[in-house]
Amino acid sequence: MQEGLWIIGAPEVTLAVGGVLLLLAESVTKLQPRAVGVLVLGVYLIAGLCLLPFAMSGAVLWGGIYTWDRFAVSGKAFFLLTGMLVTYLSLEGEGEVPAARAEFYILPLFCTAGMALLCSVRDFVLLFVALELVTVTLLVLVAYRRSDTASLEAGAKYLIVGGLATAFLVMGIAYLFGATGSTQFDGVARYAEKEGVGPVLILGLAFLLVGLGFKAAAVPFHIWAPDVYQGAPTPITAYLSVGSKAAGFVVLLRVLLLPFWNTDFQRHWVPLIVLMAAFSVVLGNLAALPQRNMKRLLGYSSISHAGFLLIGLASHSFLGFASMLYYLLAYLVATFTAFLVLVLLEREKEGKTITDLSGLVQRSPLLAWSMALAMISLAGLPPLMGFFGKLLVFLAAWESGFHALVMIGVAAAAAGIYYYISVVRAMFWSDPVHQAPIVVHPATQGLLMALNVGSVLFGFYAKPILALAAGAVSGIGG
Amino acid sequence: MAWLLLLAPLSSAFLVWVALRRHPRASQAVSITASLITFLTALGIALGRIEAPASLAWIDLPGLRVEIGMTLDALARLMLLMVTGVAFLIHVYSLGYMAEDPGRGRFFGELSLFLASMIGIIVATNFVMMYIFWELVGVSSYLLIGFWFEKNSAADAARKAFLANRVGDFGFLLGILTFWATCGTVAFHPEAARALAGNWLAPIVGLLLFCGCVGKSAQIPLHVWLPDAMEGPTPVSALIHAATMVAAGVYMLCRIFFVLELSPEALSVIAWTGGITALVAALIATQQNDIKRVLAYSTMSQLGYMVLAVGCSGTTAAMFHLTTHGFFKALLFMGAGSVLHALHHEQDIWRMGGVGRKMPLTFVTFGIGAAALSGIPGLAGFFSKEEILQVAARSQPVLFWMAAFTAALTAFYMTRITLVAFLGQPRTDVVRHAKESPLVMGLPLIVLAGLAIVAGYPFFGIVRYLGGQEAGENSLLVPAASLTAVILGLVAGAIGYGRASREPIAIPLFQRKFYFDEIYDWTVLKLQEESARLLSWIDQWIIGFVLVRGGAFVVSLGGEVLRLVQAGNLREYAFVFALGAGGLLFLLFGR
Amino acid sequence: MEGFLFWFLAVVLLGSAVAVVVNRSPVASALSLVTTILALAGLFGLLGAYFLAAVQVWVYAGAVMVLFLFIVMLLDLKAEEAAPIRTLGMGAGLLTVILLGAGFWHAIPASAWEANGARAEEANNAASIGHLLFGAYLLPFEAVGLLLLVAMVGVIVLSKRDV
Amino acid sequence: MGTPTLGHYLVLSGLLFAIGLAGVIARRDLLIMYMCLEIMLNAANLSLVAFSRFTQQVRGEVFVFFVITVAAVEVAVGLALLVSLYRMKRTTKAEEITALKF
Repeated sequence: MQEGLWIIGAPEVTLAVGGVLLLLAESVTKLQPRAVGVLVLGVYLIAGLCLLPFAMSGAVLWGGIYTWDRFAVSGKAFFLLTGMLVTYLSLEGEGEVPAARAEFYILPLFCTAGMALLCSVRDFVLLFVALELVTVTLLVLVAYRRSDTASLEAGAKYLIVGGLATAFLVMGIAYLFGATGSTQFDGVARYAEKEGVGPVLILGLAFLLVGLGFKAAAVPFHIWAPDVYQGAPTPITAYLSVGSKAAGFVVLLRVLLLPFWNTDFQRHWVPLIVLMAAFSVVLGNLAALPQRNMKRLLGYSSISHAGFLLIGLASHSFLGFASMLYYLLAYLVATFTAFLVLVLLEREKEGKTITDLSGLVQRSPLLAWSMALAMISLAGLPPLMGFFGKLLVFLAAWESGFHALVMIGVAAAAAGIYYYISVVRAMFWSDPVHQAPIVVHPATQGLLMALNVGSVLFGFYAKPILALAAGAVSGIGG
Repeated sequence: MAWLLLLAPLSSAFLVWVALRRHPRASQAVSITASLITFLTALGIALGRIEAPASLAWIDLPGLRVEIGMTLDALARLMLLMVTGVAFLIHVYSLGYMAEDPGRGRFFGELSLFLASMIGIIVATNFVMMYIFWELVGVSSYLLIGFWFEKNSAADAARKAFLANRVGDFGFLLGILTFWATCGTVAFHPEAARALAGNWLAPIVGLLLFCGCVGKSAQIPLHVWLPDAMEGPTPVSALIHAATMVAAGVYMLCRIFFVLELSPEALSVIAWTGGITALVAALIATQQNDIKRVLAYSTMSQLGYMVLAVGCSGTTAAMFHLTTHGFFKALLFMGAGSVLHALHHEQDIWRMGGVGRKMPLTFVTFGIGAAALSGIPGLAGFFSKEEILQVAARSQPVLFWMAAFTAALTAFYMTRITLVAFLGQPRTDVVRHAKESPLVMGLPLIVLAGLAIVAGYPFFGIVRYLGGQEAGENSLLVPAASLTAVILGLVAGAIGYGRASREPIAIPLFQRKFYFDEIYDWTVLKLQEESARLLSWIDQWIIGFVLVRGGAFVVSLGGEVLRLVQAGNLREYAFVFALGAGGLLFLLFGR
Repeated sequence: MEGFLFWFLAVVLLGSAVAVVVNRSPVASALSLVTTILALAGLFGLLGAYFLAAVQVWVYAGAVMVLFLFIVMLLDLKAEEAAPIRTLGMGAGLLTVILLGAGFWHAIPASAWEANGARAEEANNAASIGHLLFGAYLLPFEAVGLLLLVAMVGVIVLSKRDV
Repeated sequence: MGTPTLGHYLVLSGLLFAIGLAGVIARRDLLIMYMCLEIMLNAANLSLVAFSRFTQQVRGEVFVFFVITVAAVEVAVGLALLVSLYRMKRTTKAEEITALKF
């Protein structure tokens, strides 16, 4: 790729420029918020199209702080998809959003830009700044419904715990810089190769893990997640559970694969990741059992999924990383299906608890079936993507020798089935609490069908996704 | 071409699910066509007209390559033919049986899904592919058993089946993982298992894999789901309990025999599990009054026979019995279904009586099935049971005598239900007004009755197809003992129930099914109580201590602690976060 | 001289930081924080980072802390009641301080205690920072620009009275 | 009192960090908790500047520049949020903002 040409292809640039233009346009011309939302979808599309011609190129730019490889491209595509679905959710759940709504559509553009930037980082300074761009934007979005105390409370909790994570992150970067004299990933890797791994470096690694564990919502840095998920506007909850988590994992992959790939480092971080994974799957699944509030339930479920993703990471093998990426996509599809249904129900002023879902199949079979498929996929039952994701992650971890971890994972997944199935049971086997049938816009019907079919199809026919994932992983390595 | 086997039912299921759920006629047509296509394809394969296709790479990553392909050896071809044939007949039969059910569109869709997953198990070339379809069979049988989900009992039965199977599958998955970790491949290749030969892991792998069979083929102690699964529509009972799902476990054992044969210990555990299951289930069957439950327990007992045969290294005998059993058990279930259809779902045999005169066709075919199951010479069941007894006599004499006794019991309880239900005087008005079922239900009965008669003879060629009998001396003791057993059973049944209008014998232990359900319920209840206590403990102490509400004990520890661990309080959140970070540091530096 | 200044500033720094934590009155806490920041700016100067020391005073003490004080006054926050913060909270806090402090102490390599080496004599501090900022780190710099925009929009969105 | 070494600065910064963390845990007012977060960030900055001097790399100071900016941004947004919260609930005490819980 030509030096400089990347500006055309990079989604972060397109999204940022689009966002600024839309802000200007909206303040000058009094655009309808809905129109802004549709325009935002357009911006995502344009960004995706611009990305296409550069999909196969590779380069390291900006004096080594920014890299463009297949992993970066796949990640950017993933986040574009996430952003697009979030905007669609926001459009569908319009009633939930208060006045000054247009910004509610525009701000996620900047957040997605930050996530896209994170896919390419090769330098700790850039990592920090991009991560903060994501965190601060999400903070504003979480607290967006400022006449709703729950939203504000969620914002306050995100603010404080997020602030803690930031402080640890900065401290970690400080130590890494101090030990190696470089802020670039390969600088750290080179130093560790030459001088060995000293305590300061390990301290830096630990603090970095704290900061990123917060993003990924993994135990023990998970506490904020259920509260914030419950309080935030629903589209933003979806954004947090997919986008923010994926951002955490993308950065974890980048960081653990380049600067910390050294076996001396692995000796330190692999056991930590194993422990975090085990605790996450167990705590997430157990704590979700008694939940009745859907968003909170999905919050705990997302903690458990962080655990499953960490199992893939813990196996620190090619297979593990590739299956982790596959799992992320499976998680995206299922989570967005679930949240889309929730948003549609919220429009009817319900959908907060499992009871609200009772008898959904009689009111709208499509919604009920979509939700059921999403739950089954999250629970990890065949033949949906979620099942293959779990299977692959377990296979990878087993091969790397983490037998106990896999057994804990399998047992936790089995326990998790219980609460997912209780959602399904409410929808199919209980009498409806509300009666009115739900009208679903044809476009949304199409989207739901597409998500459902994708979940089944890419479960059975996993090869292309896996090939993509494998290509992406092979792109990262030093 | 061979891919049609999987594609036809899959696309039928997909089509019904996406578009045709509300159009029962269309979904019936689609689903029956699909099952006909699979049957014809299986026929083509069996006749050698259709070759096995090349495998496709399904997962191709460094370190893990899983192929999706088709094994079409004799074992698979026989099983395919039997499964698709019976499934096709069941589809046709369902046209009549489900004619008035408003949800039959969905029913046929689920049947197609089930058929597809079953075929997947049969043709699987490796453990991963088998596991995927294995789980899929579990899910689709869950859907089918719970088809009438409005009934609470059906929903409960479906859940029970699902849970029991999950327990088995957990072991199965661990077995697969261990196999993969030791052998480095997941393919079904005898050479692949070489790494296991002489390895101390061999019996463990074998037994873990056997766990899957215990769940699916309803062996003790995971059998409890099978009788309850009778809550599903009768064609489902026929499909699940006769030819397919429960047989999948036995088929799997035969398929992975190259692993099992590496460890004699595992084999003898398998043989004993099978023998005990056969005996216990037969004992229970003698005292059940629900016609479908009797059949369910008899299925369990026959499956025990097959597992016993595998445990005695008699895979041919097991597959032979599996096939003939598939025919006559499907026949029996459909016959029973035909009776239930006519009697408005009356299932108690003591409230029938004299059905034979009202429904001659059903009676004759059911009688043939019962005779075949009892092992009356000349019918299919006799030949295949004989094989199993021979195998058992050669390697496990104790089990042979148990099996022979079971054979007597089998003849006894089959005589019992035939006599009580079909002969004598009608005991209720419903029976007096019963009419023969429609021809669409009758035809499959006739076809299966024919098969139940001829399938066992050497000229039918099942054994030859499987590559001949296991080598070994056939002792004369076996036919003598089994004939005596059958005659004893028949006579005892005839004497006990020839003129009875009430149950003459009452053995509570058998009636209550050896109290398995009670024991499990009690255990589960205890478990639930304990886990509820554990959960509330976690809730109170771990979660409560760390981030949620305090309980009374917190008060006793002091109001100060209580204030520290307030619900939803950010301060504790920060504290937990810091503890987490401290924990990381401790793990890194404390060692 | 450097040694004396260091110890003086360190004591002020830690003392005022502790004061932020233990003061009951929010105003007093905020003022202690200003002191902390000023002491830190002094340490920056001691380390030769004059430009950063200036930025610290301007941005932190000048802008951020004034904002804090302003909000404290605006919300008219009352002093916290004595009991809870004095005992258990403090206990947990103290524990954290000790644990983390010990961790840091343990992690710092012995070589760090000898490293009183020469100052980075890249004579003009501000100039070299500027060069890096608009050279190697131009991309993060632009991203921070975007972040400021987001913050601006965010503040408006979060605090503007309903229209 | 000899010349302070890198170790002195690091311990100082570590203590400052821990004090900040302790403050976040111990204080009940969100605003004060937030001030303590600022202390933690400043502790990190001190480490960075010290490292920057002793490794002769200006890059650390550039990073401090970024950290200060980002901190200012977070303060602006965070305070706006807290003001909105105060408007709705008339409090910024952590234990009175506990509607969302297990």
